[in-house]
Amino acid sequence: MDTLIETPALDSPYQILNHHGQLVGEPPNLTPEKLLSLHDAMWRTRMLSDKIVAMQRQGRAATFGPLVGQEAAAVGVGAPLKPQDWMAGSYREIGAYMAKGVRVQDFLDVYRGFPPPKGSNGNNCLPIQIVIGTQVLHAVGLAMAAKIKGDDAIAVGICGDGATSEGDVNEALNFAGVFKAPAIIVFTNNGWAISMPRSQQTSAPTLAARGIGFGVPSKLVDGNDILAVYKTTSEAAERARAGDGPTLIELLTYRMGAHTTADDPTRYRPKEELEYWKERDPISRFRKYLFDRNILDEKGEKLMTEAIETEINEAVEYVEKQPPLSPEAIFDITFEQPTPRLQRQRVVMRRELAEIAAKNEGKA
Amino acid sequence: MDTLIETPALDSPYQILNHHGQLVGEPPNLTPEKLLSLHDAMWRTRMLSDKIVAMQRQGRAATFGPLVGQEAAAVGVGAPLKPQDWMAGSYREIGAYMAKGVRVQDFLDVYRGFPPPKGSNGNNCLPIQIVIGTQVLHAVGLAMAAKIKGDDAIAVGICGDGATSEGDVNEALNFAGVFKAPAIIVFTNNGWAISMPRSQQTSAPTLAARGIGFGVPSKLVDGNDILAVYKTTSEAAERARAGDGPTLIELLTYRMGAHTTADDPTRYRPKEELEYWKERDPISRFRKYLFDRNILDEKGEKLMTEAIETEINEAVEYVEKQPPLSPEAIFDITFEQPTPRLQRQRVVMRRELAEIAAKNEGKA
Amino acid sequence: MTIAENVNPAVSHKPASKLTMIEAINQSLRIEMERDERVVMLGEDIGRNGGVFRVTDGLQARFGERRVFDTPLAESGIIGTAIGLAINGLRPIPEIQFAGFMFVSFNQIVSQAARMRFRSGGMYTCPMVIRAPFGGGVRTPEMHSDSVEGVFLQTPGLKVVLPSNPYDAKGLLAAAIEDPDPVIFLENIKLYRSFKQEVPEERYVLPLGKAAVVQEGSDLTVFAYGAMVSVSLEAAKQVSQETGASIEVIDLRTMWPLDEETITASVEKTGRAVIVHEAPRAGGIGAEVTAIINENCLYSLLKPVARVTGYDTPFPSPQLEDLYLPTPRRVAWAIRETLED
Amino acid sequence: MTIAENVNPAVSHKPASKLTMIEAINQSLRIEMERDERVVMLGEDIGRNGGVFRVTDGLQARFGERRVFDTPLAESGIIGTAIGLAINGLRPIPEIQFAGFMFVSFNQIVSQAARMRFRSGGMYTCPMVIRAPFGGGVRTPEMHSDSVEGVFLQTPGLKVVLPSNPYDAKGLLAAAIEDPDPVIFLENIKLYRSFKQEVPEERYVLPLGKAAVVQEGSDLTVFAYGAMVSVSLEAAKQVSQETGASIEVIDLRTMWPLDEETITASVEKTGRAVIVHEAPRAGGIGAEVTAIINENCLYSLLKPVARVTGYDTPFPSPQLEDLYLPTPRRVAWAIRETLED
Ligand SMILES: Cc1ncc(C[n+]2csc(CCOP(=O)(O)OP(=O)(O)O)c2C)c(N)n1
Ligand SMILES: Cc1ncc(C[n+]2csc(CCOP(=O)(O)OP(=O)(O)O)c2C)c(N)n1
Ligand SMILES: [Mg+2]
Ligand SMILES: [Mg+2]
Repeated sequence: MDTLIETPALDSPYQILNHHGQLVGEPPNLTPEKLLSLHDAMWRTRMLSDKIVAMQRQGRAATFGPLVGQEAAAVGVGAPLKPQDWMAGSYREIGAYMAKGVRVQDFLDVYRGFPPPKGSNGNNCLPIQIVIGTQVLHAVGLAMAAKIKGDDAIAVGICGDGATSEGDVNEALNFAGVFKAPAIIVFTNNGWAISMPRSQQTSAPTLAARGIGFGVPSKLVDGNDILAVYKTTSEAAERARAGDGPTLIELLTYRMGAHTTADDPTRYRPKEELEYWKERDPISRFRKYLFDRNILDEKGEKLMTEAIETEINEAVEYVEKQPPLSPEAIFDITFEQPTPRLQRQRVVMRRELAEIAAKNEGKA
Repeated sequence: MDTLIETPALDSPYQILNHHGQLVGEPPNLTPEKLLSLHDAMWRTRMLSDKIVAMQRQGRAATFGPLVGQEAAAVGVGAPLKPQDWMAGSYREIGAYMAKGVRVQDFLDVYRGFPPPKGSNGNNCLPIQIVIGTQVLHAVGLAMAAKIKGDDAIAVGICGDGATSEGDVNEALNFAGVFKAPAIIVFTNNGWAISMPRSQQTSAPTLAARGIGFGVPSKLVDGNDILAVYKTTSEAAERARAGDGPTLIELLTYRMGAHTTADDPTRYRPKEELEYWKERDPISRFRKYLFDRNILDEKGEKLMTEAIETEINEAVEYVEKQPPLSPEAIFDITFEQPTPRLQRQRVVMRRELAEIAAKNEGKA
Repeated sequence: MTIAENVNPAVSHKPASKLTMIEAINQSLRIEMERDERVVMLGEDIGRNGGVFRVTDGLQARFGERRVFDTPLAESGIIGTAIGLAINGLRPIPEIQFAGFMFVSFNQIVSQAARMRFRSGGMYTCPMVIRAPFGGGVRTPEMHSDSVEGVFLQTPGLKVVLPSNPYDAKGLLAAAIEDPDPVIFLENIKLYRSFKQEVPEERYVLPLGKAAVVQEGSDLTVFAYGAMVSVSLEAAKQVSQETGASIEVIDLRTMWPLDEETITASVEKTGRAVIVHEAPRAGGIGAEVTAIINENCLYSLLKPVARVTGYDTPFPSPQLEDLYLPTPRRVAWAIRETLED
Repeated sequence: MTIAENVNPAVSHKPASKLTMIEAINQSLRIEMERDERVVMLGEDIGRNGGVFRVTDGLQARFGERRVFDTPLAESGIIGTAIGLAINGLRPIPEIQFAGFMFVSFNQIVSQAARMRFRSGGMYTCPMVIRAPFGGGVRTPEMHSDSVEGVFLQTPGLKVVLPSNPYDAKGLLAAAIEDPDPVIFLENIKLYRSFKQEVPEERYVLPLGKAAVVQEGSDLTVFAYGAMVSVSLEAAKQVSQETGASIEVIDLRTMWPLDEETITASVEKTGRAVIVHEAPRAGGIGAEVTAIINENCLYSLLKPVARVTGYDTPFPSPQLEDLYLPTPRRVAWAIRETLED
């Protein structure tokens, strides 16, 4: 067929810092302090991920999805945002959330199996989403509200490569385009959706190409290059804030670990991939960049990671010392006011709690 | 942003016969008989649509969505298919269904407010779909089944411009691409989804562009040019049958009438549009083509439309003479075997039917 | 079309008196939007077209496209973005063009809107009113008539409201819009224009979760809602005339939370109950009301509670629907049987 | 990974004896796929990975990618294409990775698969088994534990099956796959590996719509299903030991259509009933069972039917779930109270 529209060739991923730590593009204009804070945030992401995995192994945390390997994609998206901006991501986005300002201890509670603690303010980050893809619509709605109200806020919706197959994510792109929402939609393409490789998730060569059919400008970016991610996000945020509408960003990265603590990737994933991506590690690359420019040295980095370790350990200690939330809480967070029936059900639960307490006392 | 992917310029619609009835492209290789059968099918489509609207006004039919103006889009998609092929469309696709072989009388029952009659075989056409967009996934599934079984069948899913916003339609494109399904997905872009103009349905300049992000080759076609629609569909069917996977076709056409018999388009639609599209009428254009080539003349066309009128009237007479389906039927088509409860509920309905009959007899 | 032409009488400033349910809802939407800047409306064909039933007629002209806007044809998108609107401080009123299409956005309704408060430990909330027409007796195409209220009993975090008359519709809608949690507001198409009712022009609020005793009685209670209230009243009248029985008719009005107090008090008094709804029987509101009666006042019950409902099949084609829906005849049978000793 | 490594012991040809529920389901799937060329499986991570719980382990290796295939991450797409597969002559078994995600495909399940026969006047049918794990007590993330069976009572055209043990799972799955209509097959994660049971190696079929009397008794009936059967048995044992009461325990097994005959016969005998499920109370299976008892054998009832269920809130976070789920303690309370005069 003569005029058949074939998939256009897409530019290769936008890169500023290649995996040898060499500049291949124009870096964003950032102070050394800012650069260090990005490195710090990437380390914090990796170390918290590792910590929760360790806690899960010890029965101190519930199922967790590690994000080692995706630190640049996470931090580069979260760091350029302003406090009034909104973020909606999945279980894998603790790095972006922390870069946006969420405290370590607030995640710990969730991953220990409690609702977010009462005191946490969320920093305009929606609770981590479990139902794949749904949160991208929420992000677009948050952005639409900002526009309706005339707020100087934008919203970022983040989802995985697998999520792009869900109807909701495509509807989100369409709504963002139609309403010129001040939104950024980020596809964190980490190569896998549990056992499904990206290549089988869709037959399009890139996920960024999805933007074309919805009239949303899009960009394919090396997601392990913190400078490229940071710069692209900053520019998309500027566009959004200027009233120029949404941007779709595909970040090419890799999930170095298992899908979650319940998954065994050796069942489906070739080892060679890991080798390939290890060489493209986001932290080592940026580390070399900072070392080469004398912005950081061994000693500085050691201090940095020690401080993070202390921070995480203190947060763990803090949350584990808190009295556990009573299961009765469920009656107070279903509706603003519990219904009469919920009040009666609460009495039943109290009776059960009392019997358990009495039994335990009997034992003691 | 430098390497931002912008929507590529799309070719203007593929056309063979322009709206002056002049050839501007290579026509498909069709016998005069075949060409006449296309004209006949377009007339049958228009006349049946008009007939059901008239019946609705007289209380002899339920809500109906006319498809005047879309005859080429309908017939050009249905006519190239083989008996073993499948089709899944919406309430607006009676033209495509008839071109595929569904009898006039089978629609009449549905639009009169009954389930499809027992005797109708459906011609591998799914029941007209009311829930917008869902049927496109069914078409892809039908095509996947054909591939799994090794059948020489393809499947066509047809939906409107509005439907393209539904998650399901996008999921359908993705599944079609991933499984290389022998499927054709047709977007019948008639300019409006009730009161929503195409321009506000999505910010992409064409709906055909949607294929790019799912790796499905696509083509933008003048949907009022029966030759272009027929040829494009034929070629897509060949591709599918040859194992080369799915094609997306966007047909540019126009809904000349109201959305349905319950709609008043003067509330939302500029009159000028109608003028513009009247000049692009699919039947007049093809008529001129046939007349110019002495394939048809006034007299021949009169005979043609009279025969169609007779056929339709006979079908109406036939279905209106059939004894109306008993409401009891509902208990037999919920499951293959009615459950014990449905059997008991049937007894209740019978009691009510008996009381109504007795009352009517009392009156008589 | 000029703005003047587009404005419905109900939204102009003459003192309203007798209104259809459409006019009452339209008026309520107007009043709430005037009162509260945060209220916005979104949906398919609600703006320029004023809704396929004209429920939102004139509201876009009055409040502008910023506050009343048409969306692409995507129900999940409508509810999903409404969730974002709500969390970010607005009070969205998404319309789903027909309630049967809520199933397309079911996940966004029941896993997202209904749970945002719960999931976030109370940090984020989704105050929104999801409006949708539904109901039989008007010969609509498939999926346009289906009752959905029963489904939402198993999906905690939602309130469900279903008015039976213009007066209630106005006051309940005000309460729903004010409510801090998501509310499903279902509108019986059959009632949209079937009768007019005196509706005060000023704002008033009818509390959610409260049933209304439409007709007092002492021998038997009929529980109904929506279009089934008048069907039940007619049946009750027939049987009362025949037998002299004193029949109480209760309009449940809010499907969740059900007004257990009123239900229980009535059956304690009458000892006999019939429940009427259009929705299929299995697992419907009638099942829950029966279970409530069983739990709270079994010993008052003189006869089994009777359920008169749609049959346990899908909602049928227009030509078959009359005998699917509960009729005064069927309700009267149930009343008579339940009155027997 | 070689094929040999990937084959689960249960799908090799040694005579099986004691199997977990996972092994029993896996075996049943294998047998049905061997018997009937039309049976195909699709879903997320069911192929190479063998399912996130290994339920489909080894089946892709045995039957090939043509008959066991991974899909993109889209539940509506999975059910929607499965409908096409079914209409075009196959017998698809789509898996939804967790039942809570059925809500994403709710429209395709309840408006499409459930109604294709009805809509087409019997011309086209959708024989398919939608499998999905669910259930509490295993500390999963949100939406992974939620019970969905109750929702499907209001959406006619579906059967719903929920086995409580490996033996039943195998036989009920065979019946579901053979069934000419769509069946929802729900698998309690808690039961997947919690115990093994003697399961014959050969094929057998347990009819849908039939409850099983797990333990006979004459003083009170406990109705339960899935993981709640053993919870109920434990509670019954406690109370029997304390009071000497003779307690009948019935495993409902099929949620729709419910086995009204067995339910009624038992309550006619015992006069007292307790219903136990994980799902929230409002509008759940317990409400319908109560309504059935009310309709069929009210006069046999000595005490109100008691419902012991999940509370009417969303399924809570892992650390709060133990007290959400019915415990033997709560069931025992209900049994004791219902036994009182
Ligand atoms: C709607 C829905 N379907 C299925 C799942 C189960 N599930 C959890 S994570 C996952 C894969 C997600 O892949 P991707 O979107 O690439 O994100 P990643 O895990 O790689 O960050 C699946 C299928 C879910 N949580 N929600
Ligand atoms: C899921 C769903 N949402 C809404 C509707 C109501 N509705 C019926 S037709 C229609 C517009 C459809 O527009 P389009 O897809 O362009 O098809 P057309 O009517 O133009 O043929 C709408 C919104 C519906 N039937 N199904
Ligand atoms: Mg991924
Ligand atoms: Mg259209």
